[in-house]
Amino acid sequence: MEIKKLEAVIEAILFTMGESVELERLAYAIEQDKETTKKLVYNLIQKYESDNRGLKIIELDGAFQMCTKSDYYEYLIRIAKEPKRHVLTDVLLETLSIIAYKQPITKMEIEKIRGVSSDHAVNKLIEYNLVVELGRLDAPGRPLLFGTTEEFLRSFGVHSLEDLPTLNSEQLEEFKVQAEEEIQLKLDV
Amino acid sequence: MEIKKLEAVIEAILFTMGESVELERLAYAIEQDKETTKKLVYNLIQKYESDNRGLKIIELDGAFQMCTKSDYYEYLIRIAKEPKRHVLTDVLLETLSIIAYKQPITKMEIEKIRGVSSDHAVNKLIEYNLVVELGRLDAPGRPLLFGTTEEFLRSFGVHSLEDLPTLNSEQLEEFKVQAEEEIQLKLDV
Amino acid sequence: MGIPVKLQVFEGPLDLLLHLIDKNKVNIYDIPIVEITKQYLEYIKEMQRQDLNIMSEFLVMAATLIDIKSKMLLPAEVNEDGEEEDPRQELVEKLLEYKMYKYMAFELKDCQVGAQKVLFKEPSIPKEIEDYKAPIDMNELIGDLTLSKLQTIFKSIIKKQVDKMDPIRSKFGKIEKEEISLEEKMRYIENYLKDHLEFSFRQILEEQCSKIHIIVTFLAILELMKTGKITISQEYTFHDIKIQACIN
Repeated sequence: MEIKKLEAVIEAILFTMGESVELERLAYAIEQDKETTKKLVYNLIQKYESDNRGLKIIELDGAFQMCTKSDYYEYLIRIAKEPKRHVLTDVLLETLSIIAYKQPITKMEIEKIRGVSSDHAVNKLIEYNLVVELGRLDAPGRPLLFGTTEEFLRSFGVHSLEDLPTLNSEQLEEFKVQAEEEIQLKLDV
Repeated sequence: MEIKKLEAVIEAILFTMGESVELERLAYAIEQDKETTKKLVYNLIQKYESDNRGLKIIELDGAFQMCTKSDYYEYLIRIAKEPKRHVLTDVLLETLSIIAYKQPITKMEIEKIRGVSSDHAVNKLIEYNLVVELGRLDAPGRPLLFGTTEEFLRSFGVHSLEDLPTLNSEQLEEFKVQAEEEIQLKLDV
Repeated sequence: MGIPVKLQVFEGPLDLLLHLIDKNKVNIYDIPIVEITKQYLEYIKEMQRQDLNIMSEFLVMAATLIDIKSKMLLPAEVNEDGEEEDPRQELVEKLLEYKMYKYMAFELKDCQVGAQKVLFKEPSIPKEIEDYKAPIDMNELIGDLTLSKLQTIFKSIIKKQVDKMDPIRSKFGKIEKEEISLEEKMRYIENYLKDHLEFSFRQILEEQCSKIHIIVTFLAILELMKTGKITISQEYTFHDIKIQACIN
């Protein structure tokens, strides 16, 4: 089958499924190996990007999904129904950020960082399908381990965990500088 | 707004709505008159046609809908029939064991034992035909009761639930003694 | 420094501490522990004590702060490298880590705002395709799982549950909250003295029904002795202790 046609098949599949489709499944459908399929999808993503299209294809941890470009949201929302979204309180966001950056993580570790019990927050995040239990830690008590879901990637517009805003010690350094500046400010006043 | 952009908006609208959208509504969304909108949609239809795309836009009595080209139907069937590898993860095994030995059991009881919400695991086990809804408990909220299926019994070569090796109260006593000994050990150290 | 009348709600002790550090515009690496501890304690005094679980978390931090405060008064401890140890070090690290995740939560929120402008599409899978359910290969699914394995898993879960219960307390069968005040016990001993002008320590302990009663009885006797209501005497070590009312 020629490339153009393979791309058309991928487009049709992603449109019909609506949800994310793993690379393996796409490869199986078009009867190509994973490498080739990946190249084809990336090619398609590129085309969508450059062609002034209203749609795009996003990657979510090795799966692909079709969606609208955010630029046109204002127009879409005039007639499209606003999707239901969970409002994340500061507590939930804070807990989620700890889980996102330290996964797989136990509840106890989360509580150690937050200084408060986090049962409720973790359960809410599970209910919202942003967090999922990954299994148990091979340690005394075999505590549950938690991590983020594909829905998390989708809701926050990142295509893999590596794509999360970076968390580094430089950030901490910056806090330090800020603190010092504040002190300086106080001294100057 | 330039024409290219207007076309992109129409594309995004038809995609996200899924169903057919009347010309009036499209015109309203892109803030153009009906004549202009119609021209834009026809233009888009033309592009889809010539571009070897997997999708097309069809006109239905003054409304427009995006759908896949019928040529690709066989691939959709292929992806649907793709054999999936099912695995029993630790989370599923744990949940299954609780349901097997404590059935009939409500989701809440499972969650109490596991210490985490277990919706996903229970649903997966139902999908795998290992667990089934047995009815509702005659208690406030009338929660669903779950138990194992015949398929489960067959797979494990047991004839009836009575054949399941039971965990008797003596064993529970034993666990308690063990736990106490561990505590004692800790105190002695 | 006064605490605002309308109490702000904090997620936890670290959150409150960060707020105080922020409000006082002090350096997180050089927390004026005396002042911050004072403000912290003032705050939790005003806190509603409805939720004991939350309250206890705030109290643990209060204890930590007081501990650091007292350590700051002592000569600094020196570690293996000969450097002076700052008693605040551990707390600072905790605060920084917490602050970093709070900051990342903020960043994530930004990502979310952008991502929310993207719309998806409901699946439009033709019915005959949707209705097709791939058969589940039970043999493959079950693999080498056996009933006895399943039972082992179940046992380990139940064992974990038993572990979670406090075996010492659960031995009592029923947990009854017992409150014995020192005042009550003192009154009891004074009444006891009216009937018996002289009695043995062992005798009164034998009349107590639980450990906590024994402890409070002992404290009550010490208190009565201090206030001069009773005198005690013992002939020799380990001999029974005699308790007599003081006759003024």
